[in-house]
Amino acid sequence: MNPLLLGFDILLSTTLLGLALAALTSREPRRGVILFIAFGLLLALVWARLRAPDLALAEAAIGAGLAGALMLSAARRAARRRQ
Amino acid sequence: MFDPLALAVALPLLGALLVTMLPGWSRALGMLTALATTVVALWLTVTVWGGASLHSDLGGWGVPLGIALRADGLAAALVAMANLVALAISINATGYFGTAESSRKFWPLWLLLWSALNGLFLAADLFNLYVMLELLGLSAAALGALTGTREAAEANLRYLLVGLLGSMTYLLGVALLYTAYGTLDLEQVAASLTPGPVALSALALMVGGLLLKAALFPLHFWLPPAHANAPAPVSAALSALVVKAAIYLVLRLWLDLFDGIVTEAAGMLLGLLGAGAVLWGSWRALRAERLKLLAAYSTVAQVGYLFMFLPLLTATPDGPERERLLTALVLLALTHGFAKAGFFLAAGLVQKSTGHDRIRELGGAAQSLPAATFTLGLAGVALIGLPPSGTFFAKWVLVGQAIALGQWWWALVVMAGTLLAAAYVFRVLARAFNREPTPKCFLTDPRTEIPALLLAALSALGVGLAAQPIAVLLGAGD
Amino acid sequence: MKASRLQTVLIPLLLSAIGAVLFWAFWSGVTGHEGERLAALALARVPESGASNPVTSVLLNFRAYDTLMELAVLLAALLGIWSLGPAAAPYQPAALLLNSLVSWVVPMLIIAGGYLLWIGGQAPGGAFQAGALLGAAGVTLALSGRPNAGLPDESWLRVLAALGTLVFVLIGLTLMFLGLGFLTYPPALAKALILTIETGATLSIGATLAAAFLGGQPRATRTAEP
Amino acid sequence: MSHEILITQLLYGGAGLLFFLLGVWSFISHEPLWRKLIALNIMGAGVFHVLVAVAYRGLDAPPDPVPHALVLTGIVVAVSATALALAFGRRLDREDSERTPEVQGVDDREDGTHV
Amino acid sequence: MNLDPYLPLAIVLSSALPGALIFFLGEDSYRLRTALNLFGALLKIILVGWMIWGVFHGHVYESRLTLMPGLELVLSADALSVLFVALSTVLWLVTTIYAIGYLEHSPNRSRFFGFFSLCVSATVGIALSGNLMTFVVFYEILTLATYPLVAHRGTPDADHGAKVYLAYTMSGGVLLFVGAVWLQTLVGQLTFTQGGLLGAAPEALHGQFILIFFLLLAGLGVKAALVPLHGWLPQAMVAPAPVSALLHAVAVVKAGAFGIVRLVYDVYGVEFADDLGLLTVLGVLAATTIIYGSLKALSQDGLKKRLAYSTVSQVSYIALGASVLGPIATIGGLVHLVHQGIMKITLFFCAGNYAETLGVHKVSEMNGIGRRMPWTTLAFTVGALGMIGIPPVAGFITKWYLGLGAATAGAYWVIVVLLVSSLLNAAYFLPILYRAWFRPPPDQWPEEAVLSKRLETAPALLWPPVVTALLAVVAGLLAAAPFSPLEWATLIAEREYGR
Repeated sequence: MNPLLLGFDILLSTTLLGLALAALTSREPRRGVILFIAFGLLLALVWARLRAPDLALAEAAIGAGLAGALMLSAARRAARRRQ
Repeated sequence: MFDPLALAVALPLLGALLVTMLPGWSRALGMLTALATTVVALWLTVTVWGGASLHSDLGGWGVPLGIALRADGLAAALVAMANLVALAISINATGYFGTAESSRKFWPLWLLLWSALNGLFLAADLFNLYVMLELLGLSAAALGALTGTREAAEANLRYLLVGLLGSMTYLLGVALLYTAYGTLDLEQVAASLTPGPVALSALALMVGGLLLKAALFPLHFWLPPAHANAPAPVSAALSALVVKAAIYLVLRLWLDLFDGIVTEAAGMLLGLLGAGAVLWGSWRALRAERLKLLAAYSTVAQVGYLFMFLPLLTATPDGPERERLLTALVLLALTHGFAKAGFFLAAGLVQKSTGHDRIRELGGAAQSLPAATFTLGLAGVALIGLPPSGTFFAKWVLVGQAIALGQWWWALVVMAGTLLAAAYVFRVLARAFNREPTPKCFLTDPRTEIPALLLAALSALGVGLAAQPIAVLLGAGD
Repeated sequence: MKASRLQTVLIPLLLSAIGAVLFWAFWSGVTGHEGERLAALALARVPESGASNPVTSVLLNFRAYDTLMELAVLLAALLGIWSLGPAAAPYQPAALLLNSLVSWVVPMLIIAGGYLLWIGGQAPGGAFQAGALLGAAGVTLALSGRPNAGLPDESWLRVLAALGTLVFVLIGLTLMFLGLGFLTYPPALAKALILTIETGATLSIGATLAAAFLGGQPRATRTAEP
Repeated sequence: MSHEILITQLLYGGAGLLFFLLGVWSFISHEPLWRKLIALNIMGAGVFHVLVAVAYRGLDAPPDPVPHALVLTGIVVAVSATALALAFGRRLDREDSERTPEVQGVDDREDGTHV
Repeated sequence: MNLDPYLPLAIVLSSALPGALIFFLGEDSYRLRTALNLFGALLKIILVGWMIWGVFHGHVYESRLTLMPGLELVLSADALSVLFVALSTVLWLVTTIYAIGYLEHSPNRSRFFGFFSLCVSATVGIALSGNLMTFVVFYEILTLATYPLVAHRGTPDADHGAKVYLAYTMSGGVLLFVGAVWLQTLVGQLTFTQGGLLGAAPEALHGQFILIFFLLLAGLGVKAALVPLHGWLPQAMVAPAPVSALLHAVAVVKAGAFGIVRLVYDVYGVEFADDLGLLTVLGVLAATTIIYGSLKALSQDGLKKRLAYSTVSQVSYIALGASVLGPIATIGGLVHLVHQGIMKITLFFCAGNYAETLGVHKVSEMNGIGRRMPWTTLAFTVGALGMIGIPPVAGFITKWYLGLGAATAGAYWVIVVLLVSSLLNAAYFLPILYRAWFRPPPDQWPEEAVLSKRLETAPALLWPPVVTALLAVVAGLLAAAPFSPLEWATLIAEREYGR
């Protein structure tokens, strides 16, 4: 087992986990959604590492990109209403 | 050459696509699809009834690589019920959604829902079931919001979210099963499943996720507002079919996939929740102020009865008793499907003609709409469980087996539930008997009334007496 | 208050316990499974499937039925969105600089989408990724102030959204009527059929995603779209 | 199965389970629609992550394509559901703003003014 | 082709199908509705006649529908069912004619006659039930079919009465249901068997059998109006007169009493029931009901209420007959099934005539009514005398056999009950007769209507009570003739006691 790879894996997973937690605990809509998009993009990276380039593409474009764009416009409305 | 299994799913899908593309023709194309699909579904049922359980490898790859469709007796019975009810709802909808605009919105979503229902009943692949569940959930939520009121949007958003939570949970269970057993085919997994942490977790996740969708007490909170605020034909479909699909899936998993994994304690837990559902749902139905809310809570209660069969099924060894129990369970599910659909359609008629559905103020409406009142009465007979409805015989078997197994407390729940059901049904019917002017004719709007009446009549008079052929059908799949 | 405090403690506790069981189950699932799962079988039959990218083989041949129904889910979502009301008012037209950027980005996205669709048979890519790029092009247009995200008016949009699924299901049914079975491609035609289906699906996915982004039934167009 | 694959699968699969659980927690505990949707999407991502991890068969062997196809399907289904739920949310917001005049101006129709 | 298996079903359907059609008729199709009603009633009489002839000649009629293993719907004809079927069929024809006269001008006629037909179909189904499950099925259908009849008037009173009726009967129905299901789990099948089907059951089950008996008795006792389950009956008096007649004489109350007879003789077996000590309990309940009903009747001024409490009291003679061991008492109880029906229906028809013609609802308003409506009052007199037990009216036969049976069995307290109750019967009926015949009529009746130019009231209202009164006398006079109720009851008793 390559310790460097393992370290990389652990680092990736921890970062992902951190992003997920941050996205889930964020009270501010826009921040939460941006964190979620970041989570999605990093997830795509991880999937590329796991030899799933198709999924990496799809997750980046759809899971992070489109879903993110959709939620961003909703978050903007939510944010404005809170003001 | 003709594959009824694939056709039952593909035809309504095709119809949905055509209706999407040609919204001006939605009513005609929709009805054509409805008729064709029902014919295929009945053909499928008759074939299975004739003794051949159907199987189809889509794509020709065969399991485990490809996806299979399968129809045994249980699936065929539900397909027959669902398609007959769906046909009746379709006919009713041609009258209910009068204007072009709402009709355009209704038909494509409705046909997608129909396709998902058939796909769900016939699916033999665990992941395919997930896709079907999502298609069902999305189209159902969108249909439910067609009333356009704020309440409807709110209730159906909640329904959508809860449904998503349920299907995600289900999907994690599927992922675990694939991890451990390397296949997604239901029968293959079932064959290799052994008791252990994987089986246990998958059981909890999949059944748990589906219970949310099946609205088993106390996870029923989303159902009454969603079903009560939808347009009547949609309420009918939601209560009679969509919830049934989730229950069917629980049953499928319980009996086929996790057979040998499920314990009596697990069955007892679901049975107790079912008992809670019967009592709480019936009580809330009794207190409901609106007719459709009453019907929705009644669904919560009726779902409970179905789950009360599980502890008994788990405790009963294979043999004639178990088959009888299963027949009774299906009998109950079918009867409720017909009855609740008829009830909601009739409630829709009442609501349309009076502009409201407050039970307290129904007096005149009940009198001026004899066919609708009659429908409510007939469906009510089935909901209470009076003979000769299927519910009566199903309860007979349920109580009998409960006593035989020494689990007499289920009998008490059935008694209480029956009396409460009688109370809430007759609370409505009592409004019919006042001194309003006599109606001149029985039918006022045949296109909407006759489907409702036929459904209710089938539930009260047909299904119960046809228990024997249904038992034959259920036995055919084995 | 008391109840909610109880919840804040109880729910994480409960979920941790569930998590422990799940991890145990996952552990035993991963370690207990000696075989290949479906990998070997699927990879072995990729050559017969008409696509050399294994994921495409699974998506559009082995498990094509799933994909068909998934397109139906997408359509259901769009129809649902439409039934909930009209689309939001268009974004304000973007500034000149941004506008010229858009006129670069959008064709790039479309070309990239076409490339992904074409390459999907052999390499990473395929209908969904390509469709997503088309959708992204639509989103970009919408953000730059095009009222309908570059989509045609409603009656054509309906055709476009349903087209991919229609092609898919019609091919499936035709094959059934020919006696091969629903969605059972003859090996010789598999490649062509998959490409046809993917092309239709890409267009529909792109249109559907862009239309979904608009968030409602298209408004009548005020100006002719480019 | 090699050690490396096993550890990778467990590591990423475990992370997937954690995402799922965090998502469930957040879904149950938070009311706003956007938070529920993020929660659902992270739950979904968790399940997908488990599947991708299971599909992994080392750096030299081609991965199992079947879970990959499942995940691809799942991603599209998830985005469809998210879009529909957001349309519901928009609908409710619109009703709110029509009912209570003091929050008028947050109507989504004016979204564009900020761009 | 052998039609025998279809005959019992045909008898049930001969009223059910016309009834179902009537629902769909417009309110104004008077002729068609009347034709359907009479067609059903006459067809049923013909079919029943055919069946009586066949049963007498040893034919076996049985319609059977298997639902699941162990769940069978069976309609079959034995001597006991024929007795009840014949009674309800004949009285239904009369009641239908009466109801047409009584109700054809009030609203919601199609609904009324639809349920009216279903009601008698259910009763006939109860009579022909070949096993306990079938019995429960029709028993519940009867509940369902009678509710709309009780509620028919649509007044708050009717609504309330119907609710009370429903609460009692549904609760009873649930108990009956559970009792029947429980019994089936113990003995496997529930076919009504002459001499009882539990005789060979192991001793260990006796405790459960006793419990089940009380469940079943509670279910049946509600309809049979056994004290303390009788509360609904006086409330249900708000129903139109033909309905009261039907409820009291033909359908509901009779169905309960018939069920008790079935329970004692063909489920438990009279000897086995006696072994378990159940007959004594039943006898005490019946006796209490007889005395209580009569006492309550004394103080009622409303004519129909007085008749209602009289029913409470009289129907329990049937249960009393069943509770005394020995064939003679059995005959007394069984024959009262018929006799009480004929006499009580006469009384209710007459009460309806008084109300409809003169607006007289109370006993205190009946002064001199015999002069205004002599034929009706004559019929009433026959019925009342019969109830008291004065020969040659049929009621005498009942009391004679009951008394003789009690004496044979050594149950002398039964004779005391009979005597006290007869005295009470006289005490609440004779004053009515005195008022009707010997007090001067008032200057003006409460609400007089001219329903006929030549007769005292409309012909469709007048002939039914006259005919039934005549039947009551004939049944008493010709009690020894073949095919008389008494002869038939004797036949049944002989079979039940295996002689």
